[in-house]
Parts: sequence; structure tokens; C-alpha cells
Amino acid sequence: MSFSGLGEVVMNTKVGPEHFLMRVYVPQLTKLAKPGRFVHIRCSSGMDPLLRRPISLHGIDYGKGTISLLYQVVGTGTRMLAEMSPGDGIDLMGPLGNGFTIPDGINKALVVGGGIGVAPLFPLVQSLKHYGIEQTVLLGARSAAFVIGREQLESLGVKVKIATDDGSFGYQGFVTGLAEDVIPAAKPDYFFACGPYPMLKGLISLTKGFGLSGQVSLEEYMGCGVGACLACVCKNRTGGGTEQPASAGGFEYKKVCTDGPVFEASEVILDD
Amino acid sequence: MSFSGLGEVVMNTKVGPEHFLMRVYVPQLTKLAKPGRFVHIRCSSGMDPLLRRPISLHGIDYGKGTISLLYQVVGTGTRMLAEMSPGDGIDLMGPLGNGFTIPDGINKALVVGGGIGVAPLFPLVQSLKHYGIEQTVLLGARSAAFVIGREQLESLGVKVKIATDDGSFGYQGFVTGLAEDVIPAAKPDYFFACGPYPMLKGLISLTKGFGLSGQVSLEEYMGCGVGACLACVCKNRTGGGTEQPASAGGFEYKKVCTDGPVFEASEVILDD
Amino acid sequence: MTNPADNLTDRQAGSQGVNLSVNLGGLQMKNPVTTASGTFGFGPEYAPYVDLNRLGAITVKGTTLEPRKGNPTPRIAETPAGILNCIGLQNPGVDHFIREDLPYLRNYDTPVIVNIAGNSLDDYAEVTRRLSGAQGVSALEVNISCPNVKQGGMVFGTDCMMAAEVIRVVRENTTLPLIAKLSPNVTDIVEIAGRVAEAGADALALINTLLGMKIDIRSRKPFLGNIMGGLSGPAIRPVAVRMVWQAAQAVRLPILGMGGIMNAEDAIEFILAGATAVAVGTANFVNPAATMDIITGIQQYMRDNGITDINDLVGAAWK
Amino acid sequence: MTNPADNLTDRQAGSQGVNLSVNLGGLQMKNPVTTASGTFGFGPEYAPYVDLNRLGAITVKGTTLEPRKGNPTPRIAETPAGILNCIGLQNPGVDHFIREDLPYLRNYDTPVIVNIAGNSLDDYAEVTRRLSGAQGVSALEVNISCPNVKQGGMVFGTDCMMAAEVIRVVRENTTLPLIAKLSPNVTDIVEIAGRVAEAGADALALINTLLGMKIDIRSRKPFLGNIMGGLSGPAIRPVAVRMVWQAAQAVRLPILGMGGIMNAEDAIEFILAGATAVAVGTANFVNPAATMDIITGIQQYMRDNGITDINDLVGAAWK
Ligand SMILES: Cc1cc2nc3c(=O)[nH]c(=O)nc-3n(C[C@H](O)[C@H](O)[C@H](O)COP(=O)(O)OP(=O)(O)OC[C@H]3O[C@@H](n4cnc5c(N)ncnc54)[C@H](O)[C@@H]3O)c2cc1C
Ligand SMILES: Cc1cc2nc3c(=O)[nH]c(=O)nc-3n(C[C@H](O)[C@H](O)[C@H](O)COP(=O)(O)OP(=O)(O)OC[C@H]3O[C@@H](n4cnc5c(N)ncnc54)[C@H](O)[C@@H]3O)c2cc1C
Ligand SMILES: Cc1cc2nc3c(=O)[nH]c(=O)nc-3n(C[C@H](O)[C@H](O)[C@H](O)COP(=O)(O)O)c2cc1C
Ligand SMILES: Cc1cc2nc3c(=O)[nH]c(=O)nc-3n(C[C@H](O)[C@H](O)[C@H](O)COP(=O)(O)O)c2cc1C
Ligand code: FES
Ligand code: FES
Repeated sequence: MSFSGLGEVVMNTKVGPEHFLMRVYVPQLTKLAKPGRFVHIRCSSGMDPLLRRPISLHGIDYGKGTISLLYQVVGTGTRMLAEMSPGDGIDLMGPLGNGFTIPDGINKALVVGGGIGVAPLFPLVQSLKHYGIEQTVLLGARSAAFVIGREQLESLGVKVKIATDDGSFGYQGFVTGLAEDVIPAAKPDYFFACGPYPMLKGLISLTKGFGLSGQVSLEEYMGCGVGACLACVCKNRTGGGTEQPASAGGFEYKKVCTDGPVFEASEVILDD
Repeated sequence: MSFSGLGEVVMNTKVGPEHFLMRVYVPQLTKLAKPGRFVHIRCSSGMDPLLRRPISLHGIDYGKGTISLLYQVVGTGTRMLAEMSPGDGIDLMGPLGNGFTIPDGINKALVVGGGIGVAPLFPLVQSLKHYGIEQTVLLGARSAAFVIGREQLESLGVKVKIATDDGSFGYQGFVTGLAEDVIPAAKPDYFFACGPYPMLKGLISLTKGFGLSGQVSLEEYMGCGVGACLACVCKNRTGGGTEQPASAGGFEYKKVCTDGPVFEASEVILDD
Repeated sequence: MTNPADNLTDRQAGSQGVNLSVNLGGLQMKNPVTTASGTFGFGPEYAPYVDLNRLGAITVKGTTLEPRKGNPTPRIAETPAGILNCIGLQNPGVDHFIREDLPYLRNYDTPVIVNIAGNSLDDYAEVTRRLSGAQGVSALEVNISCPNVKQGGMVFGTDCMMAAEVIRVVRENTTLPLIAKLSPNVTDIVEIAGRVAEAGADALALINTLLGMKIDIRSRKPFLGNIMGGLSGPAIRPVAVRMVWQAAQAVRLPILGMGGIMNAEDAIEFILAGATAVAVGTANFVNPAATMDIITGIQQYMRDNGITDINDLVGAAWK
Repeated sequence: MTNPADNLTDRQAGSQGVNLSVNLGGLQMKNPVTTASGTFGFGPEYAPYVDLNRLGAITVKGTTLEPRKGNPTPRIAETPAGILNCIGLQNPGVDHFIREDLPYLRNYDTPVIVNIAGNSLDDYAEVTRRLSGAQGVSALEVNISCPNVKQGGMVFGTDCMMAAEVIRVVRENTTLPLIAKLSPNVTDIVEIAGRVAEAGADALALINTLLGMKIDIRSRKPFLGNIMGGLSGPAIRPVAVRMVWQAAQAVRLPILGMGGIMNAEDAIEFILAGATAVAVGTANFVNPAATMDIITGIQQYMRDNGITDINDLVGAAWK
């Protein structure tokens, strides 16, 4: 099930150099929300941009009927979002996609977010906490100013470590480097990650080395958001997709919007 | 000479059922302003609408450096204008076109405006008054609510008569019918008119019957507004246009934007 | 005449009295609105947003004999008032479609138009045979126009003879209504429309996408994974309307018009140009209920203008 | 390295060190930006907004042997991210142009490209001769592609042989740089580009407008006075970029790229696709100083990306 229609913006605040936090009252959608799922937003009532924009669920308040979205202004669509005010109607579809699933029997999770990839990890962290799973959260960012949400995560009582490219905060270097340092000590038995492809690529090969399995949330340019247009595909090792037979060349294309955006790390093939 | 750039909206108020009055501070443009000329406005910073919209000068305050525009909301562009607020920048080119010229030796003018065609007549009425020319102003509108600017004109001390299609105010019927009644008594020796083509057509044939000459302000879909694209043409009897040789078929196309928008009534050919 | 009861009766009579049903070359549709192939999946994807029973027909994703992987990503790019796509006919193959996707569609009281494509005449023939034998297929839309797949030098859709050959082969293998979907990337749409008509098509679908591309000025490389893609959306509507207008006057076949239809006004523009039915593509991505809004809007336009039969509007701009 | 004086020097060096000049088939341009024929009149119309001396070249309105009245109105209509026009080559004729308009242009230090059109080969030949003898004409752009005029069944721009024939005739009558302006309404732009190259063109201009139309759903009639019109503006850019990309790789002629260029980014996209120079059309209507902004923006892009010669960007997306 999925909702399509108008929600009401109840808050839209700047929370970082290019980052905004928006809360939307949309109870019909909220009740179906789940960590790792996303909404598909029509940013303009006109034709620029024409397509909707996918944004992950960053917060879910089932009681209040609100979702929150953490987004970075990178182009026309997100700029239009940033210009919205409380009281405005916002046209959204969702929740869409398959979210994170917390496998039975895990005890210690490593949660890794790169850049704006931190957005969908918040509700996940809350779920993990809810299930009493210990967790270490690693956040990677360009610089100190781009580290978003550390305090909020810490206030949930989880360990947070930071890596910045320029060393202006925490570990200097990529978050994959930080992960390499952390894993041997933290000894996680599972991981969850969201961030840019190079980071995910690095993390997948690193965790493989440690024999660690996990889930990654992917991004791709989207058309429909509902699995109809086949625009948003990513290469996948398995041949067991619901609509597609096992295919020859070592991979098949799966849809980020409906088969994902969260995939088993071991399944995905990330090209350069 | 002509200006292109940003003016500042200083006022934008609803003055009729679909009508707005906007005042813009733009001294570089104002100093070149003249009754009957127009500005070409970029209503959207995006691509919808793509083209600029021509709007006549409705008021000119050389002292304050402002122009005012009286416009009716009929589509996307004018709707966007109506949404502007004091302090907003507005992208305009102008003043463009040739305005009204007040011929030497006229004493009594008939000024006829139909619908939003009243807009450019205000500065004309002021000029006529300035030159001490007696005038009767006839305004035609759909209904009483659509009669715009009667009080302002009367406060200038000019006679104003109204015709409404539905008879809800003044003469019942078209303003051309009213003109037919008025001309024999008022005995004007010249006329000026702006309004929809059927009205102008009617008026031109009517005044011809009375041996009355005059000027009409025309409208056409525009591209450039500066005479470069040849989109905005109207049929003209004369063959003496600056860029065009006399042509065979009894007419040549002249440009509303630069040869007009004001033309000698006897020159124009209005098709159905 | 202005008493409220009369008004009510008028309105009710209107909503019942308006005939929306059309016949597209033998395919009976309860209203003229279908989906554009490739933009609506196999149906269930949009079921949460659309009452599939209300559609005039459902046109499904292009289907080929063998499964197709499709092109590398990015597969979609935005352009002014349009999108470029280079999906590359990713699909699970005709057998999988018949086995896994068609049964779902049989739950609905809506005809199914299956869009087919192939690399060779034999492919087209075989896909046609398999679909003609399947229960629940109401018509075939033959894609001889997809710009996103390499076909060993053969460009079916732009070569008149080849296009006609494809239609002839499909015709020989089916009695289903046969809709020939034409490429707009041609010098003379009327010529090709005439050839496919002679070759046995029952209707024409136009237009498929315009071939276009986009270059990323940061990487200085083509943006799309497949370099070129097909342009769809409102940007192409004037070209599509023109081709429908030209083909409708030249060829005695009903037309399924498409290309940039976003709302009822756009749909009516195509009908006035000569389209008997219309397909909604890119608009689904923008507004998942676009097809529903368009059906309602066409009805409203007819009532507002006192038109009782949609067929009276077909080609009204030139008839 | 980060001391302010260095920065200043860098910036100055940048602005002087960047080479913007290009050679378009023998036409030397101080920068790659010209105007698109028909959108810039004969020059003086935009002089209040544009420093005509800063343009790489001025391309004037299409000129014919005899004066042309042009088409009935409306001659322009908006479409999503585009406009349709059916001006119909209204122009005062070549002699009037030479006598009345050309002298003004000689005041500027900017080459003048005269766009020419005709109904017959003889027309083209004669216009060519008259312009070749006129002082101040720097190049001819041969419009074999205007969709807005009826030519007694001959559709020069879309028929390869005919297009080549026009170019051959013009070539025989001039030593001026000869730019063949092609119609995008063709199946194979590469084929036609090849033919006009063989026929003696020095450069290609692409694209002219796409043939389109719009129907007014209130009157239920075509909106434009001439029914069909040419689609220009951002909507057509992906098609234009694709054609430049294809032609540039197939034919060894420099290309004047156009179609929907609104800003420097768009201009650079065409250059990367293979255009040596670009023409700005519809954008002038939106922003009368568009050409100036584009020249500045290209310069800025080059500086930001450490490119010292614009010629290094030409075709960089495939070279
Ligand atoms: C499932 C999913 C969940 C997402 N969740 C979030 C989120 O919670 N918060 C957030 O800020 N962003 C999120 N994104 C990314 C977000 O959708 C894009 O940033 C947004 O669409 C950009 O739109 P725009 O019009 O502002 O930028 P555009 O003008 O479209 O693009 C600006 C720049 O961003 C790049 N870009 C845009 N979209 C994508 C994409 N889908 N994949 C890769 N690169 C892209 C473009 O190449 C360009 O360089 C998510 C994306 C996906 C697919
Ligand atoms: C020289 C000149 C001066 C003008 N002065 C004024 C003025 O002072 N005040 C004012 O309110 N309007 C004036 N207009 C008309 C005004 O330009 C149009 O109403 C406006 O462009 C409509 O833009 P839109 O985007 O709101 O409507 P659109 O969505 O473009 O059109 C809405 C409706 O208006 C009709 N329309 C739009 N433009 C024109 C046109 N140029 N000619 C005929 N019909 C048209 C369309 O056919 C359509 O039915 C003037 C026009 C010209 C040419
Ligand atoms: C993502 C996408 C996929 C498409 N796939 C197909 C296809 O498989 N077969 C086909 O004939 N047309 C395909 N098309 C073309 C559409 O059916 C339609 O002809 C075109 O998009 C124009 O309509 P629109 O502007 O409403 O989208 C596709 C279009 C898009 C946008
Ligand atoms: C109003 C108008 C008039 C035009 N007249 C001509 C012309 O006379 N000759 C010609 O070759 N092209 C003509 N064109 C086509 C343009 O030169 C150009 O090829 C086309 O508009 C695409 O560029 P654009 O999208 O930047 O406008 C005209 C275009 C417009 C919009
Ligand atoms: S966005 Fe359409 S299939 Fe995923
Ligand atoms: S609007 Fe371009 S010539 Fe008048």
C-alpha cells in the first residue's frame, strides 16, 4: 500500500551548511512508514523539475502522524523544497521501496553513514535500539560543518564516531578508514550503510575481508519510483528477482525503487 | 533607447475582479516613458512561461521614478505578476514601441477603452488634459464589476461614460454603440482607442462614417518586443514602412512592437 | 430552466449521456485513455494509485522473445520539460510475461495491449504467435521505433520498407488488433504511416520518443549510460500533435496519440488533431493518477461544451 | 600561492590568456557566439541591450530574392519550454537588405553572416551573387530547412539530393564561407550532412526548428496562422545536441550548433558535442543580453576548469 497526495509542512529548518530538516504531517503515509523506505516528492507544481525527487524517511512519528526528511540542497528540486514554509501543501507519494530489515540473532551492529547518507539511518538506529541491539555509528563528512546529527544520535545513547575528509573533526580521512580501525575493536556482527557509491564500494570490500555481512541503501536516478519504468536499476548478483529470470552475464539489473533501496551488501555490484 | 534589467515592485494591489495595479520603481526606464508605450516583463525566472509579457504603461511618475501597470489576470504570466510583493525585483525591458501622438490642432478628443484596454489610456488622458484638450472618455466592460478606473478618471475632471455588455452599469451594450450615441453630441475632432479587436473594428468603421480620424493601440502575441522576430505583425494599408517596400496585395505586415502598438486608425486592417 | 432540480438533472444526464467509448482498429475501449508502453510497467506497479478498471486499456512494457538486460545507468535524465531515457527494453521475455504478469491483468475488466519488439523478423513473428495464443491479450502494439537498442544496423522504425515488413510479419501471425507504433525520427511520417497501413496495421500509435542526448559539462561526457536516449514529455508534444495531424489526414487508420500528454487539455489536443485514443506516459511519473484525472477531465470538457460523443471530437480541428 | 597579489595576477592572466577565437569554415570569429537567424533582426533591434562589437558574429534574418510578406498571425505560440513560430520568412528582399540594413552593420567590427533562402535553385544562385558582391558580408548561411514556407512540393531541407543541389549552386556563386543550415526533420542527419559537405559547404549549422503544431482546445482549431510552425527553445536542445554529436563525428566540417541554448552551460554542451561555434536564438527573447552573458560564462567556465583554448573543448565529449 502506498499513499499519494498532499501532506502539510509543519516545520522546515536549516540544520547544516546545505541541509534542511522538514517535518510533514501526513498520517496516511506515516502509518506505513518504516526505516529505509522513502517518499517521492513533487518539488514543483510546474515542469521544472519535471520528475519527482526521492527522499528517505529520516524520522517517523506514528503518534503525531508526521514524517521528517533530512535533505541537502544540491539542485533545483531540493532548493524548491528548502523554500517551503509551514502550512504549505507538499505533494508526495510513499512510503516506497523496501527498508532495512533487522536480521534475527544480531547483537552488535555497525551503522555507517556518508554525507547525506546519514538521513535514513536515524530511524534504523532507533529500531536497533528498540530491539536492544548494541551499535556503533560512524559518520563521514567533508568537514566538521557537514557532520549532521551527531548530537541527536548521541542523545539516543549510541556511540558515534566521526571521520572528516579534511580532519577538521574526528578521524582524518574517509569513513571507510575509520571503519577499518573500529571493526577489530567493536567486533560488530552485522552492518548497515548508506552513502556515496565509492564509500559503499570501499565498505563492502572491507567488511567482506572481515567476514561481515550487512545491508546497504543505494541511490539511482529515478523516474516513477514504483518499479514501472526501470530507470533506477543497479547491478545485482542474484538471479532470483521476482520479475526477472536469472540472467547470463553474471548480474541482473534490479530496481532501486522497489527491489531496494536497501539490498544485501553481498548482492550488489557497484561499478565505478 | 531602452532599459533592460530589474525594477523594484513598490505596490501590487487588487483593484478589480481580475485586475491588479502594480507600481514599479525603475527610474532609468521611467525617464523614457510615454503614453502608449509598453514594458516587456519576464514573469518567471524559469521556463514557464518562457516568453516575456507585454504590459502597457498605465501611470508614469517621472518625479518618483516609478511606472504603474494595470493588468488583468488571464493566464500563467499575469498570475505570476499578481503573486509579486513589494520589495520583489521584477525583470523588465522598456519602454518599448511608439506611443500615442497628440496631433496639432485637435480640440475635442474621444477616448475609448474596452476591457483592460483602458490601461494605456490613463497617461494619455493626463497628457490631453495637460495640453488643454477637452475629452470624453468611454469605457466598455463586461459588467459593472469590470469597469476599472472610472473614479480616477473623473477625479482628473474628465467626462466618463460607461457601457456594459449586461447593462449592469451605464449604457447597455457595446461601447461602440455608446460611441455612436455620443459622437453626434460631443462632436469630437479626433479619437484614441484601445481594446479588443472587434471593438476596434467596430469603432474604426463607425468613426470613418463620421469622418473622424484617430489612433488605435493594437495587441498581438509577441516574441522579442523589439522588432527582431516579426511575430507581432498586423496588416497595414501603407507601403511606407521603414524596413519594407510597398507590397502588392493591398497590405503589408507591420510590427506591433516597434511600428506600433499605436497606429493611425485609417492604416490598420483588422481581420476577423 | 435555472431551477436547481433541472441543473441536477442536466448534470446527471451529462455524466451518463456522454459517450467516451472508442474503437481503436478493432479494440473496443470504454474510454480513449491508455498508458504508454514502458511507463506503466505491467500494471500492478500503479495499482495503488489508479483504478485499473477505469482505464480504456493498459499498455504494458515492451516485450521481446528473450529476456533483455537493458542498458547501463544512468538510464534517465531530465531536460527542459522533458526526460531522456535509455532503458534499452529491459524485460523478462515474452514467456515470463505470459506466465507471471498476464494472469494479474486478467483480474481486470480492461483490455491489455502488449507492446512488442524484436531484433529480427523471426523474433517479431514468434513473439506474435506466443502472445496471440495467450488468454487476456487484447491487442498488439508493434514497436518498430525504439531508439534505445542497437539492431545490427537495421533501423526498423525509420526505414519504410523495413517497418512495413515487420507489420506484415506480425499481421500474418495474428488476428488481434494490430497497432503499429511509429518512430518520429523520420523525414516523412505520412509515408511510413501509409506503408504500415498497406502492410496490414489496424491502427497507428504515434509518437515514440525523439532521439536526443545530454552532455554533463562537469565530467564532459554524455550523461546517459547509453549515450543517446529517447526524449519524452511535454517538450515533444508539439511534434507529436503535428504528426498525428498529418497522419490522421493522410491515412485511414485510427490513431493512438501520445507524446507529452500531462492533463485532459493535452489529451483533447491530440483527439482534435485526429487521435481516436491517447496514451499517457511520462505524466505517470509526475502524477501517478494522471490517467484518472485525464479521463475525468475529458468528460468534463465534453459536458462543458455540450459534446455527447467523444468520436465527434476526433479530428475536429480539420474535419 | 594564496597571496592576494598572486590571485589577482591569476585572474588577469586568466582573462587574457583564454583564447575564445574560432574559425568556422573560413569565418574567423573572436568568440564562438553568434545569433540565430530570425531571432535578432538585422542587428540594430538589439543594439540597446547588446554590444554588437562583442559578438563572434551577427547572423541576420533569412533573406530572399524578392520581398516576402510572411504568414498570417498568430505567428508565435508558447509550448512547454519552447515556442512555435511561423513567421514565414517575412523579409524586405536581398536588395533592400544590402541597401538599407547592411550599411548599419558595417559600423561594427563583427562579421556578418547572411542567412539566405529561396524557392528555386535560381533564387539561391541570384541571392548568392548579389550578397557576394556586397561589402560587409562575411559568410552565407544557407537555409535549406525552413519549415514555414511552402515551396511547391520541393522540400529542400529534407531531401538529400535537393539539399546538396542547393549547396552546389550557392558554392558555384560565391567564395564566401558557406554554412549549410540543416533541417532536423530528417531520418538521418549524418547522410544529409555528408551530402552537403561533398557539395562544397564549409560548415554546417544545426539545427533549425522542429516541425510542430498546437491546437487551441477552445476554438478547436490550430493556434498558428499557418497551422504548423517551427519549434525552438530549450525543449529541442536534447535533439540538437544529439544531431551535433552525430554530425561532428561523421563529417569533417566545423559545426555551428544551436537549438535551445539559454546560457553558457548550454553553449558548452554544444561545444563538447562537437560545435565549433554556437548560435543563440529564442534566448534573446527571454534575456536580450543572453549572448553577452553566454560569452562571459564560457570564459568563466574555461578559467574555472583551466582551459586556455576554446578549441580544446570542441568535441571533447567524444574525442
Ligand atoms: C532512495 C533515495 C533516497 C534519497 N534520500 C535522500 C535524503 O534523504 N536526503 C537527501 O538530501 N537526498 C536524498 N537522495 C538524493 C536526492 O534524491 C537528490 O539529491 C535529489 O533528487 C536532487 O534533486 P535536485 O533537483 O535538488 O538536484 P538535481 O539538479 O537533480 O541534481 C543536482 C546534483 O545531484 C546529482 N543527483 C541528483 N539526483 C541523484 C540521484 N538520484 N543519484 C545520484 N546523483 C544524483 C546530480 O547528478 C547533480 O549533480 C535520495 C536518493 C534516493 C534515490
Ligand atoms: C502592447 C501590449 C500591451 C498590453 N498591455 C496590457 C495591459 O496594460 N494590461 C493587461 O492586462 N494586458 C495587456 N496586454 C495583454 C497581455 O500582454 C496579455 O494578457 C498577457 O500576455 C497574457 O499573459 P498570460 O501568461 O497571463 O496569459 P496566457 O496564458 O499567455 O494567455 C491567456 C489568454 O490570453 C490570450 N492572450 C495572451 N496574450 C495575448 C496577446 N498578446 N494578444 C491576444 N491575446 C492574448 C491567450 O490567447 C489566452 O486566451 C498587452 C498586450 C500587448 C501586446
Ligand atoms: C521510461 C520509458 C520507457 C519506455 N519504454 C517503451 C517501450 O518499451 N516500448 C515502446 O514502444 N515505447 C516506450 N516508451 C515510449 C512511450 O511509450 C511513449 O511513446 C513516449 O514516452 C511518449 O509519450 P510521453 O511523452 O507521454 O511519455 C518509453 C518511454 C519512457 C519514458
Ligand atoms: C522567430 C524565429 C524566426 C526564425 N527565422 C529563421 C530564418 O529566417 N532563417 C533560419 O534559417 N532560421 C530561422 N529560425 C531558426 C533559428 O535560427 C534557430 O535555428 C532555431 O530557432 C533554434 O535555435 P533556438 O532554439 O536557440 O531558437 C527562426 C527561429 C525563430 C524562433
Ligand atoms: S524509478 Fe521507475 S523503476 Fe525505479
Ligand atoms: S515581438 Fe518580435 S517583432 Fe514584435
